[in-house]
Amino acid sequence: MSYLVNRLLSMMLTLFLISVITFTVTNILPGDVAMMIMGTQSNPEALAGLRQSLGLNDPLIVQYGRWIGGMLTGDWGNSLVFKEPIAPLLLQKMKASALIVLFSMSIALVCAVPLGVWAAVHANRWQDTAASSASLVGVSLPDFFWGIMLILLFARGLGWLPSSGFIDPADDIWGAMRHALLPSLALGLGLMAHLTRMTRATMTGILNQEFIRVARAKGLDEGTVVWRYGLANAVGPVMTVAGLQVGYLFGSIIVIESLFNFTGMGWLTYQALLNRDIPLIQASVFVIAAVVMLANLIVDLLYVAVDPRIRLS
Amino acid sequence: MKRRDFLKTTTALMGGTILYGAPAMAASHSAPVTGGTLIWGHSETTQNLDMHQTGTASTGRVLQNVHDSIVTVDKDLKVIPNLAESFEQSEDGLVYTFKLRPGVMFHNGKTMTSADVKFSFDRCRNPDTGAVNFEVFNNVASIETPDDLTVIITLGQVNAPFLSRLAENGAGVIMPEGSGEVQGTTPIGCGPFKFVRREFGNEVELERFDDYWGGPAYLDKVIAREITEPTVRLTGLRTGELHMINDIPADRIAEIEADPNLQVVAWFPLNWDFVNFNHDYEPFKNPKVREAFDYMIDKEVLLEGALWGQGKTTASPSYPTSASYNAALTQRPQDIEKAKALLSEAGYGPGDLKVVFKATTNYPYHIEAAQIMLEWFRMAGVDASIEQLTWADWLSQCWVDKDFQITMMNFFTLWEPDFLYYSLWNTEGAFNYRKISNPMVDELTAKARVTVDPAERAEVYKQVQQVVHDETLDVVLWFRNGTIGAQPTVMGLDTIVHPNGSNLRFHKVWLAA
Amino acid sequence: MPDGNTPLVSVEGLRVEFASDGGTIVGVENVSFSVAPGETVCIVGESGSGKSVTSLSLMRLVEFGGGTIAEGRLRFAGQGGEIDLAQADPETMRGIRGNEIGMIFQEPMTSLNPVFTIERQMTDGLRAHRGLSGAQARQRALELLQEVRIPEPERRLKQYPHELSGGMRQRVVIAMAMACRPRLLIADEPTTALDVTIQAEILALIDRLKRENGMAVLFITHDMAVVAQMADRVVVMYRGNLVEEGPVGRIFAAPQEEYTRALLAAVPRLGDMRGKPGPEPLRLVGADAPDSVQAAVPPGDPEPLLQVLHLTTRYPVKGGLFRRTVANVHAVEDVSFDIAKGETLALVGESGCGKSSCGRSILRLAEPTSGQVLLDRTDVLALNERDLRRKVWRDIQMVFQDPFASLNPYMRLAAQVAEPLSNFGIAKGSEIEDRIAALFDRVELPRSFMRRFPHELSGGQRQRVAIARALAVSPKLIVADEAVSALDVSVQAQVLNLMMELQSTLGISYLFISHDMAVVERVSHRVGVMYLGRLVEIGSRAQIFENPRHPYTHSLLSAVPIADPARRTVRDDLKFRPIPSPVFPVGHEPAPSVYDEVEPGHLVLRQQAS
Amino acid sequence: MRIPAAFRRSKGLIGAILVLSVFLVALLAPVFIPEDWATQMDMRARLSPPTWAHPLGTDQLGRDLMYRVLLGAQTSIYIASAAVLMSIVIGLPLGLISGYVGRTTDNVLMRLVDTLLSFPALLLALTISAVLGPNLQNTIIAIGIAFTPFLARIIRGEALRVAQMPYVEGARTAGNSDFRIIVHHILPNIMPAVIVQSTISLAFAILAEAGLSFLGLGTQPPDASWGLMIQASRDYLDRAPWTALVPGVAVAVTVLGLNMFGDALRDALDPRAKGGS
Repeated sequence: MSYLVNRLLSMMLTLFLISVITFTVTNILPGDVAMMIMGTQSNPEALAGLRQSLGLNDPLIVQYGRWIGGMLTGDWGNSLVFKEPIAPLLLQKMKASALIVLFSMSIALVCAVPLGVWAAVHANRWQDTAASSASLVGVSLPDFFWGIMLILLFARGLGWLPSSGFIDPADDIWGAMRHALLPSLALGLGLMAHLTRMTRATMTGILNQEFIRVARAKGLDEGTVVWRYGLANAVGPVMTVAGLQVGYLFGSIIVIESLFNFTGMGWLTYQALLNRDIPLIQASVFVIAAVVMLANLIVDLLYVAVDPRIRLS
Repeated sequence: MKRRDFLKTTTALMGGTILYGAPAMAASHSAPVTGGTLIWGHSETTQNLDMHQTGTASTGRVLQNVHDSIVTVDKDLKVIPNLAESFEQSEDGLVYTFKLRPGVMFHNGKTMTSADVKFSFDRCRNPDTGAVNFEVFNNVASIETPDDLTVIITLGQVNAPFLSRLAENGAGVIMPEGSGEVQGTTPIGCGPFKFVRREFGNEVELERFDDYWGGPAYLDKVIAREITEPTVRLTGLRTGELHMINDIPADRIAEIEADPNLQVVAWFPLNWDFVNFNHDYEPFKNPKVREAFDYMIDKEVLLEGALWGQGKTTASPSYPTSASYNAALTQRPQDIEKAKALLSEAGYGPGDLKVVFKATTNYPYHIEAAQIMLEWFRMAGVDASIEQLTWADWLSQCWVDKDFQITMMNFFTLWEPDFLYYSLWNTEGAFNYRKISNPMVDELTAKARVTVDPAERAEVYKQVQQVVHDETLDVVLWFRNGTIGAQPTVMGLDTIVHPNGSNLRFHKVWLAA
Repeated sequence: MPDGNTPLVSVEGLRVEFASDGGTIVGVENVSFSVAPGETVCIVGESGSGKSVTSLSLMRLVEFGGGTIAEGRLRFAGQGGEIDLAQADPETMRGIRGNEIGMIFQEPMTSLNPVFTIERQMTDGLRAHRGLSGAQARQRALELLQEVRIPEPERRLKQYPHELSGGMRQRVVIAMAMACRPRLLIADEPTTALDVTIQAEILALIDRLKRENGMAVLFITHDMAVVAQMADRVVVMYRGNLVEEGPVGRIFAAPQEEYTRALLAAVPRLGDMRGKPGPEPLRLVGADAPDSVQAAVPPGDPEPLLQVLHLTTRYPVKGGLFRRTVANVHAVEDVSFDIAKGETLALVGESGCGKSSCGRSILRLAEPTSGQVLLDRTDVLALNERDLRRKVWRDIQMVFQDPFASLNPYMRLAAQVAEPLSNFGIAKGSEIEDRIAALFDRVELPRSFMRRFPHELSGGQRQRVAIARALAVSPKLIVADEAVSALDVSVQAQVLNLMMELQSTLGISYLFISHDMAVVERVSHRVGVMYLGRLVEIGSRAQIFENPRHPYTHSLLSAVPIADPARRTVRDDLKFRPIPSPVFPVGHEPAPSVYDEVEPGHLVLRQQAS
Repeated sequence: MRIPAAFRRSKGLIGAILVLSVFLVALLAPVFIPEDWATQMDMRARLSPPTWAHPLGTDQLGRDLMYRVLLGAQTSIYIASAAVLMSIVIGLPLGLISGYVGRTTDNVLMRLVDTLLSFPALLLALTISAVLGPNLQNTIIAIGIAFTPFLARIIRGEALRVAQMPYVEGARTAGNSDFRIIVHHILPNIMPAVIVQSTISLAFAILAEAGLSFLGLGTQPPDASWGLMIQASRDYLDRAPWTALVPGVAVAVTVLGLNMFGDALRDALDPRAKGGS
């Protein structure tokens, strides 16, 4: 229980730091909010007036206070460029991103774990070499390259899958999956390769442990030894690595969503950066960092569930 | 704010709409059918949906179907009645009287009255609204509504382009009274389609408005999928996911035209491009240097290279069929040796001149063009490099701060010459971001404003063009084509392009079963 | 049931090979021996002798480590008649493992799957072999836990391995191995990782189970004392070969082979030093006859070299958001002693008793909480970092336990030994080189080793380098923290002899920290026994070993196995008190240590009421 | 079937050869190939498939892809190497101090690093790039800063591990100053980890450069960089897939080489990963 409380308090502190960093970095972005609002109608007097009314002349700390206050009370302001209120906009886009991030993570885990275990069981044999080589190639290909290849093959070549667009699963679950499949694969293939490598490494270590020998000495069959005794111990570490990859995925979606015209958080953040839509940049960067942190928190809590050793400490 | 083809609001243009594809030609003679949902692969992301506030062509293209303006233009760019049944201009040109069409319904079920017109115009001219076109109403002294169907606008001083500017939704749009708050997210107008929803960055859904004053449209719905990747858009069209797309990738037009299963609508011109020099940058203060750069550019090759030939080179930015178009002007041919000679005359030997070309990624073909020009600049001994800027950075650096050496921009074909030449080249011009200050141009553009005779006025503008060309104030490159690709089932495409060349109208478009 | 003459297992001409990058490596070769029903056979040998490979081969577990049984037969008189385990198919082996042959391993901490409950791990073997239902298996698991005398067995079943102590875990592992009443139990170094009192318990447990079940035991160990206590017959192995085999009495009394003799000579035997005045080197076979060490023990020297007064060291346990101290580990609690010049004081105790922390606190490698450490009347604890370096480390040096971690792997040995010489300004320029050479001579290492890197040396050689580095500053005191614990017994004896020889010639004092009572008896003048951070008893070697007064000293001594089959101490029903936790909340101030002087120089901690 | 050791070791060798080749290309291509060959356009041979004249085809402006990919190696490798170097220069002292000094310094530094790690590296690089404006140096700085937290974390962990080794305590009692201990005893012992991490980071940096250029914030045209080439190929994917494949394969081969080399290096330097026998 105190573990949970500590973890949550620590999360609060990290969130606070995230907000400070986000705010600071976005405030040194060239071009200011006032100019972005006025655009081609900018003239010095009007700009000065607008800056005053937007509070841009206040000390940074006051501006930060106003911003974080707004974020906390749910008043995330409006996008300068798109004029939409930011909070519902982010929610909508996060839904799209969550779809492909979760989808790709599931694809990656479902394939990587058995493959990694299989490679570890056959360590240094051809099975291992094949799986390890394939995953090495996998982690070496940039995800947008995967994306391009997938588009060429499945959308252009075979015409099996649509190459773009996001469909809300609430509207059309089948359509949503079809549209999310290619971007998820583009994200997931590299991830799968990475997780295969991690699973293999973890399992190799575990299979050399004494308790595995003990399990064999008990006369348990090899399947039980590997898939129950071994894998149960690998779940935690593999999950942690997978959790850390959520951060990587949220970086990759910037490229992949733009490639697949999949309008999620990555796309939105990129658009916001391109347009210097500072309130939107601040909110989306903050939300991404918070989601990444949250994902890791969830993984940590799940770890507690799968590894009894952490429960007490 | 304001993305691709900004300033389209100041424009109206028309051009030849050409339809390719035999099936479309044949079927277009059959009787229209009602029903069906048209899925349109829209090339851009809609932004702020408030017709007053938005300056983007992308948003206007969609809202064209939601809103209607008080007057409009026909294909000859003549202002004609629209929501106003008739209009009158007083002798002195200061008082405009509009008689409104009775029984025009808004999407919210209310009937349009003069109060709505006053509301709309007042909203637009109120600086707090942040309307892009607020300056159209700069000279308006009063707006009176003697009865429900009459609106009288009195100007403080003559403003020749006033009526023309009202022919666009940007300034002339009529919104129901009191709807200002919701326009940004759920626009309400009296156009042929109702706005249903927008999934931001993803799609906009429009639904037929059965009470449209001009008669109901044929399509049940129009869904505008926002697909910014050109190849993705094209794939969507080919696989049948999309009924139509705008802005076919330039390199693929010939291919699509040749495809018997698809039809292509092409029109000319969509917009025009020019290369800009910062006249405050020391080397470019010398007209010889500017001329030298003009000589470095092979306009035909550049058009081919950047736009795959989808356009036509021109030395004049005037609308090609307009009276002010100076056909006598010809572009300077490429002559690297001459360019070098001019540069050394100006005191710049090979390698002495160092320039940065700022191009915006918002127009990918500008990046291509800049790369091609860079090769020529280098051949002429100029040490040039490119800086790619996002639209926002281009706006702030080049447009507002005027911090650039060479850049490139495009504008919608401005058929109103005062607006075109005064804004762009007069020292006081609103769009003079190149810090141009040419006494001749200043004098001529001022003179044109008080020249009443159209022919004489056109002559003055031709002189302006001559100066712009002789002094190489900018290098005018070409007019660009507009295109639409569609499935053969999409009918009525001959009506789809608005005379301004940017907006698409779905009122008369229908889907063959 | 086969009669006593038919061996249960007979290993014939076993040869195990391992494939490696450098080609085939022979693990064991031509090993033959047998185990009769109900008999305990000990395989003894130093590291690399192949004793574990032999035992793993019997279970055919060696294959999972990349080995193959290349030659030989492993005849096993199973319930279904005799079979050759070397040829048995995997299915048959699975039926035998854990069913007819049980096995326990060295590391109780890692022998149990950390993420499964004890119940799950205890029952899955039963369900596999006996087809028991969940409830039946659970019932049987309970019985087994009772049989290995684990308190509160019901609760244990629901617990996870990390919730149990090391001794308890090894009991669970044994219970698991006993689950199907195997006819042979293979125990591979089952007590090596355990403290001496727990070792005694586990040895007694194995012995009892063997007797009660008529089970044969194949016991693998490096410890001759354990062999002496457990074995009926002994198999001695060396570098993959069988050296000698015979009944335990004969092996100890009249070893036939040179290697066995050397091995036995290197083993310190508890009680051997009875009546001897001072430390004495081990008589190693093949070495020169040892000089009897005349360790100059100045009795009652009025000027002790080092005085430790009320030394207390606590480690904070950090936790929470701002990593504040939430509790303290009371590693050393009010400890006082002194060391005279040329004297060896041994600190003994089980793991976690604070003996290492005590040594490190004296050098301020761990920062003491309070107390005084007087080195030649200078208070070490009051010095700043610079003086600490100049005064204390100039006079006190440390030798660490792990020879593989105590030298920087990326530095040549000469450079490592040279560091103190140049840092303390002891020698300059070419003089340094000469000094290093002399030091290498001193610790009996060839000078050619000076240019080498640590990985090119064996463990014993590294420990010699570590000693040379400590000697470089000509220290007055060397703190030797388990300095020989990681070494094989023959190497251990050589290093111990070197240390004693250095003391007699250089007059160095040692603070000798060890858990090994037999070694301590051999090397020390005086002995302090530590328990839970306190010094519970201190006195001369004779006083402690011959007249122990504190109950903990008693139990410690009674638990030590003696390398003499004639003096068996393995008893049933040994039950030692588990060591409580030394972690206390912040602000907890335990009572000061009060000692009774039971005889001159023999102090015993007064028992506290709690 | 057991894979022979020689084959397994060849992974490192192949990796080393690949990496070496790419670095050689990066170094030598500008020497042997005139720089303007990469920007020379041929409007008659736009998007030409591989031919004798253009062995790897041409891009949308008729530029020879072979020359572009060869000369692009320089840009990509230079940016990636400089960025990784920068992250080491910042991360190494940070990690060392944090790991060796510990206590509050460690707490504060690592809290900061952990926070920075919550930002996806590409997002961080993208934002920094947007702040600084796109050009070569700024791309290096953006990637360098984005990678620093990873490196600092790893170095700190290693420093913490090494600082607790008995030989470090031995070095203290041997009278060494903290500085000397860090330089002579800790640094050499964490170098293997740093080197391994650097190879891996280098691989990631090449991907990051490609990603940034892909989004228009990295290398500026007409200079060739692999990421920029892939970016430019987007609009011609189905018509001229080689425009994407050529730079894509270059990136993949380089990163693959680095990963193979890094793997082998880790196996060779880390005794814990040894064995498998």
